[in-house]
Amino acid sequence: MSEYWLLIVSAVFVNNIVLARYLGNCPFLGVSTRMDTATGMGMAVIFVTTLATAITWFVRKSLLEPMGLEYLQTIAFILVIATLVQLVEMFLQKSIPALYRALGIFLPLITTNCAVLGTAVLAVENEDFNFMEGLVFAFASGVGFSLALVLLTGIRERCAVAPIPKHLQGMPVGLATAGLLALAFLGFIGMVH
Amino acid sequence: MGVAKEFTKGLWKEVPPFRLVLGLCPTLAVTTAAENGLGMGLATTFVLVCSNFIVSLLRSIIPSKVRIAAYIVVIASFVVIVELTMQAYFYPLYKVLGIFIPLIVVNCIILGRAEAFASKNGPVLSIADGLGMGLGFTLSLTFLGALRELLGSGTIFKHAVLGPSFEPFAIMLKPPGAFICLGLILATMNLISTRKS
Amino acid sequence: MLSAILAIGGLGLFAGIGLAVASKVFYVYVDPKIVAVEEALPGANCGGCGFPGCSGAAEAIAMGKADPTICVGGGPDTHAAVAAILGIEVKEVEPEIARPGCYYGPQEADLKYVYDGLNDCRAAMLLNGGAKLCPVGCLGLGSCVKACPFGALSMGDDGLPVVNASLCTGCGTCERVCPKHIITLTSNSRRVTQEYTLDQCSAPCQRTCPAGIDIPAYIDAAGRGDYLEAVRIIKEKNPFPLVCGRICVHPCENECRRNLLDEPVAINPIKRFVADYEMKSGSRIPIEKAPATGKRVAVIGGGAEGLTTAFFLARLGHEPTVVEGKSHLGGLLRTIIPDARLPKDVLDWEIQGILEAGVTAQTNKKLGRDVSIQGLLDDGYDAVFVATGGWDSQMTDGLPTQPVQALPGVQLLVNLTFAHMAGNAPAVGGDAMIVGGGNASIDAALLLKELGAQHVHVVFRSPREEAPFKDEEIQAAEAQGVIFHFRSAITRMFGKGAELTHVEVASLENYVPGETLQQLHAKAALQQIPVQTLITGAGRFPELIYAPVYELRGEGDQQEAVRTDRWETVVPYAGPFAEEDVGIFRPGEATSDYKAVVEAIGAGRRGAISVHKRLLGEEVVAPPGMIRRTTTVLNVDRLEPLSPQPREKMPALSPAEQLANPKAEVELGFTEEQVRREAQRCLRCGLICYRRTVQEPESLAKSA
Amino acid sequence: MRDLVKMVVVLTVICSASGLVLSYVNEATKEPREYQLLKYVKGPSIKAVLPEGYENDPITDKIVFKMGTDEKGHPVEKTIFPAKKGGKIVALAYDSAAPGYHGNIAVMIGVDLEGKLTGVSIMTHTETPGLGARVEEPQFTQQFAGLTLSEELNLSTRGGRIDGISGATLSSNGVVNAVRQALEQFPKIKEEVL
Repeated sequence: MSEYWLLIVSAVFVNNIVLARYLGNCPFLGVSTRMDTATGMGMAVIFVTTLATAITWFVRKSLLEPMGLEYLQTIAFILVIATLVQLVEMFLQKSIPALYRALGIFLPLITTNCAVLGTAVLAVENEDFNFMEGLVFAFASGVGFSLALVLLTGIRERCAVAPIPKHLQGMPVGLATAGLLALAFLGFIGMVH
Repeated sequence: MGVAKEFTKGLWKEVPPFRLVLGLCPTLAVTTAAENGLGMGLATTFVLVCSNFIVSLLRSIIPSKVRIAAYIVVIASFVVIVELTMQAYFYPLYKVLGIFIPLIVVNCIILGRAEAFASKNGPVLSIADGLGMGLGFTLSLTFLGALRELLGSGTIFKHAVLGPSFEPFAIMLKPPGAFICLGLILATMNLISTRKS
Repeated sequence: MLSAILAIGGLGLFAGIGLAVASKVFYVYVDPKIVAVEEALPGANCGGCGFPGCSGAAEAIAMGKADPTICVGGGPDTHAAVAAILGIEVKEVEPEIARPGCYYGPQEADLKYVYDGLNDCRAAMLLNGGAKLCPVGCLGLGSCVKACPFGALSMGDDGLPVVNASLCTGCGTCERVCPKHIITLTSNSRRVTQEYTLDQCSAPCQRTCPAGIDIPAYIDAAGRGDYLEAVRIIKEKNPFPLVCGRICVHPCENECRRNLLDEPVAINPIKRFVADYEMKSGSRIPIEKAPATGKRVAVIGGGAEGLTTAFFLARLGHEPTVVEGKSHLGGLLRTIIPDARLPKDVLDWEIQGILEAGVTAQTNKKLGRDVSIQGLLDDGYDAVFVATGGWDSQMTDGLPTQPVQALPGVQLLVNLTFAHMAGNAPAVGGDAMIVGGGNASIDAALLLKELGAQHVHVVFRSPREEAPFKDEEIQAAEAQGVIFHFRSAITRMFGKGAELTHVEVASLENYVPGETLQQLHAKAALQQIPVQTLITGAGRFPELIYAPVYELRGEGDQQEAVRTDRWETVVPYAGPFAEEDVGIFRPGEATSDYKAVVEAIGAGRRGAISVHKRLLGEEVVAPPGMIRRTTTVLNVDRLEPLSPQPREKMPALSPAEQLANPKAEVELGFTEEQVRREAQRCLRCGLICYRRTVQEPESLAKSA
Repeated sequence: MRDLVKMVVVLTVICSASGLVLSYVNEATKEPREYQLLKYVKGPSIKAVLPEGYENDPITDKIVFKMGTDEKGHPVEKTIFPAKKGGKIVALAYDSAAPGYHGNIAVMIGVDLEGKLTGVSIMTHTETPGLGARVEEPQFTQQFAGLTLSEELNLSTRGGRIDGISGATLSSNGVVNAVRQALEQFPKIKEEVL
């Protein structure tokens, strides 16, 4: 059990997918201006990341590795993720319209969110996790993304009313804020080996 | 005339990571040195040009419902080609760029150009667009990489520039430095743009 | 090589089939109308419609749950486009526009402290309500400007928001973000129905005006030389500027802050000048009106009050008809004000203006003789408003020998007594009730018993111990079967056709002034007492709204409201001068015979608003926080040193000229120069702000 | 229905075409990729363990043959990197692995034709940083040079000549075991190579 906890702490704080691994930066800076969209995006990413990692794990272990086609991993994974996202979107629209209204508009954006593909590649190839570990890692990475996104949004919502020099308004100060946030997360280094 | 326009817009007016604030992950992650930025930029440019070309050729036969999936397959194929080629001939760079090479496939710039430009224009214009955007992206990454390398290691393209008495800002090579450097560049570009107009 | 083709091709096949199957299995019909409507909406997601964003509104509109006109941000063009998509007709909506309600920016106003925090009003508000001493003043940090989705607001040099009227769509986003609620939407209807409340800036003069005219605004307009704008501002509260400009008792001038310095601003003469200016111009300014509602209202009484009610009902989009017993409109204005003070041609011009604003008049139609309440209701009027006036017209008609049934089941005590003296008193069947009447009421109660009433009720506002009788008298009357209701008020009457059936009486035992009937009702049940004859002790009929009762018939979706021949009365909401809010004949306002035309005008406008609310199905109550005579309002009791400037003298006929021509108007009215000078004496007061540096007349003349 | 079929067909065709192209690229880049991989992953270790003075590129001259089977019975490929001087093989480098404290420790050994170790280098491991990971340090790996498969090739606690890392006996022993396993294969390898 404890290794799963370590995995979670590591993925959420120490090697935060956005602030330490540089993944998912476009939505991180793009949707961090309003709290309600930020939480919606966060939830959607957690959901899709976990699902995508689970499926790509099987694609890699049961399809690509036995056939010796590891070099096709990128194309196979992205095809799976793109299809998955679209299927999830259709499924939600039909079966859980309430959830679709809350997350729907974020789903198409997630296809090109490198946090999803990145997490899958990290879990399946680089770290070579077993299935459970991969699932926990993916979930925790999604949580880490949401945490970073919500933190940044909270700060940027307050920044929006602060007197900021004109040329720094918007994205520049958002990036500087993200930098300070990343600096704070550097403090977690060494917590988990 | 049109080709030149499509080409040059990517160099300043719509230069991807700075103006459109797209493709940030590789922009931030691999720009610890000018060389890495250049390599990533060129790899992305290759994929961008090729995928723009193919997508513009296929644009009339792809049904709109599987449009995104089809574009992604095209892009991913070129990414795999880049991946294999780099592994074969530029192994150290391949190692440094690591996971960000497969992630070229989800670089919003590439899918964005495929969707926004190549799917509506002919092959020649699409190539010009891809080339311009790609070069803009490459220059941006190289510039950011050079800046971070200079501040973080005191070198540019591995040539010592600042001399031994310079104490490098190690933080510039870490995520905080990446965010803050990019933020300052954006602010400077805003300043220049308003001065111009 | 084959395995690669098979693997990726297989994945592609799988994905393609998956998507193809899913697009069938999970196919959701999206109404193309929703998409089309959403595209037609502005997409600003301002929330002015009350739905979550434009997509929410689009869905509601397409489903028929909302009207195409709910998009306030888009304006008439959007409404037309949306209606065209849905294939329905678009109803006209009243244009709204944001109005910043503060006149002194942070540089000019008194401050409690210097604020140097986040550049946002809502943040500044957290620090003891903001830096301004004034509790309702604009904080000047521009939250509204940042929030405006249409870019219609900007910050002026004086630190106050400026509205670009051509861009403002009236979406109300600014109103929702302003922590002081000082920037508000205004439309014709909102301005006409406005009462001054504690959470807005008001000057002493305008709070005192019984009609509620925005005095600083019209003086400001007159000072700028925009006389017709001044008339427009006045007519939002008072349709009689010519009349009031001549004969108003102007309580406003008593409260003018200039009293602390020298003499009050000549508020009323300025009003007279701008009104005369309009009359002399020969044409009338256009009167802004709300979109037509199709509701018809009969107003009984063609005096100042009735005409005012009719005028404002017309401005609120209804179709008013004034029913006047005499051959001429104008009531007491015509009968008792001498020509030397109010020339008849001036009065005629003013009344003609009211009629042209959309008021129909029927003269020589006397209530109780030519028309009746139930007759008007049967004619299809949606409400009848009784504004029979200060002095009961029947008394001025000469002594009646037969009491006339003006209102169903209601008689004046004085008429009943006269008829009894003349030996013509009718037999009173059923149950009777007497309201008010002081000492006479016990005698009247016994008279009613004598005339055959079964039960006789006496309703008093005062408690038993304060009643104007000895306790023995009360006990004696009670012994004879008279039922007393002390500390009670009549809140409603119910009837059917020409009959009064019962009366609703509220006990005021636990009543706190300012409470509404509903709040009182929550404390104690209202009593419904069967009564066929109601005698009022006051010398006049109260203002009352007679409205038909609707009954729900049918089941479920088929249910519809059907008009019956039953009716009920609604008491107009009390104005700021009433001491109590509940019931007819409220102390402090309605029981008084109107001493001044401006009070009748105020009551007339509130009557119109009450009818309007009733017709919209809203509760007829005063706006929350309305400033009353008893309300303590922040004010100043001394002024910073200002140079005194004497009040302009009213030019008038000399005594010799008056004798030579007794019908000629004595007061001649200000000249334009006098108005400019006088307007410039105005301190443009707010709650506590006022103009501390008075412009010199010369510079003013230049700028004009 | 028509467009559904079209959807499936187009996607399948594009994917198959992509698979075709990629498999070609894969074939074309296979050789250089393997070379680069060996050069950058094993190259430094090979260089470290072989005696100085060889004249060839051991990676280019690598010798691959099948030797033994794994648990499932599949043949295992063994890659040997020979060092040549004057055209003649003077030493061999090859890798081996044995479990340490946490996971396998992969080592590269260099051995001359007499079976004497010329060097040992740790390629990959997942030992505890600061403890077991110290087996990477030259002070530890240099002790192996010159030893043969004998009692001497053991930790000093077991009567050998190798001083283990204090506090990391299992890790140290893992390295020794990996080296011993490699040397145990030496006679067979020598036979194959020469």
